[in-house]
Amino acid sequence: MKLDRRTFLSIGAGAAAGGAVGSLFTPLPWKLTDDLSIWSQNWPWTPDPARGEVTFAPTTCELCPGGCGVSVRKVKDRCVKIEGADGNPVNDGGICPLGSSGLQILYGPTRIKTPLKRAGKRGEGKWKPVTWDEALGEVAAKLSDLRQKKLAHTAAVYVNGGEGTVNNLFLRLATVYGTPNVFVSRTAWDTYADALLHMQGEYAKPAFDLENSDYILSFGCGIIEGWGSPVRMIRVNAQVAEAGSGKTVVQIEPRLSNTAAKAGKWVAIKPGTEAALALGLCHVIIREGLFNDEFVSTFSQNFEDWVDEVHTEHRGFKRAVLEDFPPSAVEKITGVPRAQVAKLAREFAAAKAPVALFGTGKGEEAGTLYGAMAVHALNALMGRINQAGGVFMLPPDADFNWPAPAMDALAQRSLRENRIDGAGTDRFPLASELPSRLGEVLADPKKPYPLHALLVYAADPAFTLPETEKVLAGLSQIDFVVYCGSQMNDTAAMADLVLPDHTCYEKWQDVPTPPGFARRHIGLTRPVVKPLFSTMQAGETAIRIAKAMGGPVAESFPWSDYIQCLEESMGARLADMKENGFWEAEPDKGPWYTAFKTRTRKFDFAPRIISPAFPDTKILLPTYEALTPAGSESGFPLTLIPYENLRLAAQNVGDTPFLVKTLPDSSLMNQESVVEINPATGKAFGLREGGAAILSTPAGETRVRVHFYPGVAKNTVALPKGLGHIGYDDYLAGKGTNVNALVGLLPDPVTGHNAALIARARIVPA
Amino acid sequence: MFPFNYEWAWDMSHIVFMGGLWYALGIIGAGVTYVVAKSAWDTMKGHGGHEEGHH
Amino acid sequence: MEAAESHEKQKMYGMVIDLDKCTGCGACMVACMAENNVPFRKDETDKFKSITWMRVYLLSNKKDYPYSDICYLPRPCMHCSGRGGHGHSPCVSVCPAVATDYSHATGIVSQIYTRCFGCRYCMGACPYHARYFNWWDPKWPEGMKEYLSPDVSCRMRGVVEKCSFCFHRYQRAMDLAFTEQRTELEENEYQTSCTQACPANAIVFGDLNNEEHQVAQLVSEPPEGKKKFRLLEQLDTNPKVYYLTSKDWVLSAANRSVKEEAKKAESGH
Amino acid sequence: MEIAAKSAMDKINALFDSLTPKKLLELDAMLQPKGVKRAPFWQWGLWMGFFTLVALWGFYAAILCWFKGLNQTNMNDYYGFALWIWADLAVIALGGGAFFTGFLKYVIGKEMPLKYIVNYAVIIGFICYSSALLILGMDVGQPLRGWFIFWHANVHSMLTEVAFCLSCYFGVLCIEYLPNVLENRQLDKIPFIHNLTHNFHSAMGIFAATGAFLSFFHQGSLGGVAGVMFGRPFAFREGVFIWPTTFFLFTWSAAAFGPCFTIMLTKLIEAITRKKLVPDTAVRFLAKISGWMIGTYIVAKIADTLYWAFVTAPAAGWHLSDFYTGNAFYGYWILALEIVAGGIIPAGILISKKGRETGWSLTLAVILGVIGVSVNRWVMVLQVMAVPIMEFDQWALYVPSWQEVATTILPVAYGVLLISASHRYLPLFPYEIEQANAAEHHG
Repeated sequence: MKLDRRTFLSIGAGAAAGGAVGSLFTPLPWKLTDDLSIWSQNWPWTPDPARGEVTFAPTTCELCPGGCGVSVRKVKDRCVKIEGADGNPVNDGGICPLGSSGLQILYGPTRIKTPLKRAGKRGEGKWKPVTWDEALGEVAAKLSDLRQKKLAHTAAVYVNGGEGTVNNLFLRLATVYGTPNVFVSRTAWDTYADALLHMQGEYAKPAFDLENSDYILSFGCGIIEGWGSPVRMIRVNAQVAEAGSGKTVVQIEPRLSNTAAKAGKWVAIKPGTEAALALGLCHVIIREGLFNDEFVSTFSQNFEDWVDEVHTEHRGFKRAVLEDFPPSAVEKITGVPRAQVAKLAREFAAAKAPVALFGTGKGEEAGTLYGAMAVHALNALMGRINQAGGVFMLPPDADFNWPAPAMDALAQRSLRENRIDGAGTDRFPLASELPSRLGEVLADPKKPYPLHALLVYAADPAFTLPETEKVLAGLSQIDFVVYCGSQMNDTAAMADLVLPDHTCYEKWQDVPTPPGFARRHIGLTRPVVKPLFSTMQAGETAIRIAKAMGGPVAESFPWSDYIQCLEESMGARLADMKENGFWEAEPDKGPWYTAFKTRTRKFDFAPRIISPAFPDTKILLPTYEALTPAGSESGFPLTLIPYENLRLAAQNVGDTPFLVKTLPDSSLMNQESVVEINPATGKAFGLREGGAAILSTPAGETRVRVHFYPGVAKNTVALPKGLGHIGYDDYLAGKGTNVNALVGLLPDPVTGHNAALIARARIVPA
Repeated sequence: MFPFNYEWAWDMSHIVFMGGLWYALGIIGAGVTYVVAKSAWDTMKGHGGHEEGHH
Repeated sequence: MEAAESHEKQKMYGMVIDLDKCTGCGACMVACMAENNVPFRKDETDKFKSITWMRVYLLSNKKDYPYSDICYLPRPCMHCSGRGGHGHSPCVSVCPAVATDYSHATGIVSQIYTRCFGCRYCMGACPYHARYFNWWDPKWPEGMKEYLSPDVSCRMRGVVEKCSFCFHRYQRAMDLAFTEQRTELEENEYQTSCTQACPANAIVFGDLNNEEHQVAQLVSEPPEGKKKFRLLEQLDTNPKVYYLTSKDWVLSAANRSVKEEAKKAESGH
Repeated sequence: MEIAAKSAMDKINALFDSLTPKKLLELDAMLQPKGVKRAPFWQWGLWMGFFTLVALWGFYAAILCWFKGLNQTNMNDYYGFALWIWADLAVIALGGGAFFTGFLKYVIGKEMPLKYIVNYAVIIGFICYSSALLILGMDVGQPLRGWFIFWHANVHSMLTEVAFCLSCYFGVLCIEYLPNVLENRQLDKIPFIHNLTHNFHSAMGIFAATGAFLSFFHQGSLGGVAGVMFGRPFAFREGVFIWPTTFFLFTWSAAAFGPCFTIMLTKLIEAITRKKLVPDTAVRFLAKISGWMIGTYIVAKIADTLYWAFVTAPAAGWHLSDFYTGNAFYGYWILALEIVAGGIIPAGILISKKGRETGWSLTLAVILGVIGVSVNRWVMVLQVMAVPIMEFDQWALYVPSWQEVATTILPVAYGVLLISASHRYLPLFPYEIEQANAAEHHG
């Protein structure tokens, strides 16, 4: 037949259509469809975790001082989950959000995997991996060199705490090396310990028997926000919610925190005036004769007025508070209605086992000495010392009976040099060290001498010290900054040399008693997995540095390695620690006549300091001294306070990706911190919910988002504490603002330690 | 969709729903088959061709 | 899906959450993410796209300083059994591909990720926003895949996921029981990750059908001074998560029907 | 066979050798229906070119969504359903003109005057439904598993019902559209195709009836999708047996407003081609039916709304104000827009003889009708998602991303292309052909 184009076209089309239809009768399209869906169910880029035998390995969490026992679930040799260890007296199976996201640290990008040497500009994040021998050699060389030049005192050591073997190895290194410039992160616990030193003649840590207390009076402590040992404190708090428990918590705080919300009563107070309220309560208790007469009359001194050996009249604690702190005066200072002051005092006095707690927020700020003494005086008035449900003394966990350090002449001489921060000098006679002044000192052109080296272990001064800008500027002036720790935190990011530590899932180490815990409790970290990277136990690092320096320094470190040091330091306790994961001992619960180590063996309401620093005797009579942040009321009409909670890790360990994910959009929005402001104030300043704003203080300025929150007082802004990191990874770095960058130093007039994170502020819509 | 799918159950909902479905599909299928077959038959009978317009 | 078999000694797992104890610490959220291989992104502040099987909501009494008060409310999947407890939960009844199903043996609402094709009808139907969509391919930073658990398969982009009451833990417990020739589980043998982690012991988990279990007891008679409620009870979703609170404002801030009654009461007086 | 194949090759070569612009124009003319006037090829080409570009833009967005995932959209966990699903419901409602016209013509037997418009109604339906399927293909997170909805069907899910009826009815639409395609002047010369067309026409009644049956169900089940969500007091409706009232309201509204859309597009294409393509009798007949349908629908809709507002919702603890206040967008105005402006007014106009026979008021009515039903579908999808349910939850508002907008415009462009091509090459409007032939006979 004639095949013209038309017919051809139609046949072609027909064939095409027919083919299309026809193929439906072959398995091809159906098989293809099925295969495609199966592929979509097994996308190679969606991980398929390997199976294996499941085991559980115990260790102790080291991400905060809480000292929780944890149990790590493993699949073959992978850690897959961290859970609270059942039966552990600290956390009994419970765990906090940071602790349960620990594997994101173990396996995460913030881990430091090998010794690193700075390759770019300081803080630029450019590193060159080096071997351990090179790294340790360089540290030893640099330090020895300074020492030879008689500049030992210009090398400083910064650790996160004064307890535990590893901290003390670094402190020992500082001593035998011969530098007076040791810095230990300063917390409210240390301030309370100072109060105990003065009032009871013994430097001891407070142990609060909260489990057995029925009335917990918290002066701003974030009881469920990380004060003390978080899980333990949350459990204590949960007792209150137990139906029919006679227990109550009274929270004294400027802001409606989680603790305030959960407390039986929230007493709203002006920021930084807690001491005044404490003394106001003392006033009422004394005036109404509600105090423990036996304790006060028999076991205390300087309660009544007294006369010293040169016949000078001195006001006793009683007259002082009766004269200076009547509820009316207290109301003026604190904003707490006088009636409520009286009511609180009576409740506190009437309770079976009341106890007063000190330390605002997580207790990460030192606070004032008088503040701590006022709170402790309140406990003392009711005779709550060494009583069930009260406060006990614990010696620091540093009893290792190490041989006395071998001190050569060089060390002895340089140790006599003044500290760079002026602690212990006539200016700050009551302070042994003032880390909070580091930024100010280093920035000061008239500083006594420059620092040539800084060795930091586990702490993160670059993030946690006030006046961040000055601190960072100061750090960059130091020729040689060495960071020893497991994570690339802000300080590590600023270092010249980084000596990576194991994580608490990879090493043997002792974990000191959690702050405020009712008993001595030394935990043990154990290797759950073999160290994943080329890291070294920090204690081992300290020992190796010392040995590399040779001479008397090396002699003071007689141990072959850290493990031996740990074994000898723990002694008999190690057996328990290995068996249960911890060692425990009851605190001294001795009667009052044996309890106090003062000269008179009595509790001292108004201790006097006899020291060359004070030509005329100095008497520490607890009182309230107003803290006045920098800035004019007109220029900065608002008060800036930080807020803290368990989703915001703000110490030497930052938030994990999981933790950042749990942050509500009332804390963080995109990359910006969110400030809480009272709706009335917010509207008055032309702000709107969720809107951007510029928050400025005398110390600095930052862009924030606004959240209207009726839980903060008018003319107050609250900023989340723990954001604004420069170190770590993309999941944390650069998110939000560091509170410390906005607040200036606010020194305790008595000690010089940073009293509080409070600043004057201004906020305008952006 | 088919009795051999594991979701299938011999309950009212399946019988009604799937019944309706297969019924509709049946009609459409049968209809199309009939039309195509008849057209083929007509063509062979020499119907159609080039006349314009429709019946 | 049909409740053909009788409900005799069938398990009905559920939760009781004591809001008085909950501190809003977020441990449940993180423990859940860690247990269930929940992915995370560099910016998680868009809470409308942030996968949190367990989400802690914040309730406020809406009063001004210093009378303001807040309360946290953890919200897992409610594992609704629907009207009359027949398993017709809002989500199960709408899923076109049986990718989510109600187990009458455990009362748990399952989610089959490889079956789900991402139509998101279930998300629209769930009034609790307990269901989350994988808008992105899940990605873990270098090295972090190491901690992923083989008990819970990772979800691919484009499917819906939600709290499973840690069903894999139930399976493990049952396997163990089976090897010991047991058919019944002890109360503590099967606990969800959030329950286990909660530092305040605010979450109690167990079989609501077993009066031995604490959940059943708490539901049948709440502790003195505490009231119990479920979210959106009035919608006949029949959720299996109960809440306890001693604060009246929390009751009305969390629960509309109560609020309605309160209104009526007020107008009555 | 070899010979055939060989000569086939030659022919192909021949064709391509000879495919000069001139030949192309010849081909174009050859394919057009006999005797009708069509725009010059270049003009038509420009028009087609423009809409092809628009379509390509939309297609690019679609590719993004398929390969990068739905993070390309602004949907979120509160807005699982958004612009796309609205577009689906809307086009299917508007495409309802097809089944309803078919239903009237073939089932009720209104041969005259609907034969003048049924082809057009069918092609509009075809476009709407194919678009709906395309959008659904983008909307699901795992398109490759989309077929699970059939294979692992959950017969209790309204969405399953939608999927089945939708795809079946799309099949019917293809069958209804096919004869019109085969009526192309050249194709029609092939005996088999001529017979095929003829037989399809004679059997069309069965198909149309089946299609109508299917349509009643999927239009309804689309309403059911929202109505059965008992967790969503804004959407939930009581009903009969398994079907909530929205089921029936959706079917009814599709039948009522679909013709409005058909008429609107008829007016549009007549305006563009500057030709009378459908006799007024047909349009007016359809308009009248539509008027009465809308009228009755809107009464039912109002009754349903009242019952929901004062019985169903309050029973669950909700007040009407909870749904329409306390947010930046959704207010009572939307209720007025849907029911009064988009329902009562067009019904009034179309029912009155004067109204539907006056050009401007007819146009106004059909436009209002189209808006009305679109708003209804919007409300039943997006406002459902926006309303907070848990006491402590918040209103959620949403703005589509450009990818969503582009992919939603894609079907419009595609529709224009298909209609333009069909109108150029197919006897889409019998009336036009009749006129042309008549003119020829005169000449």
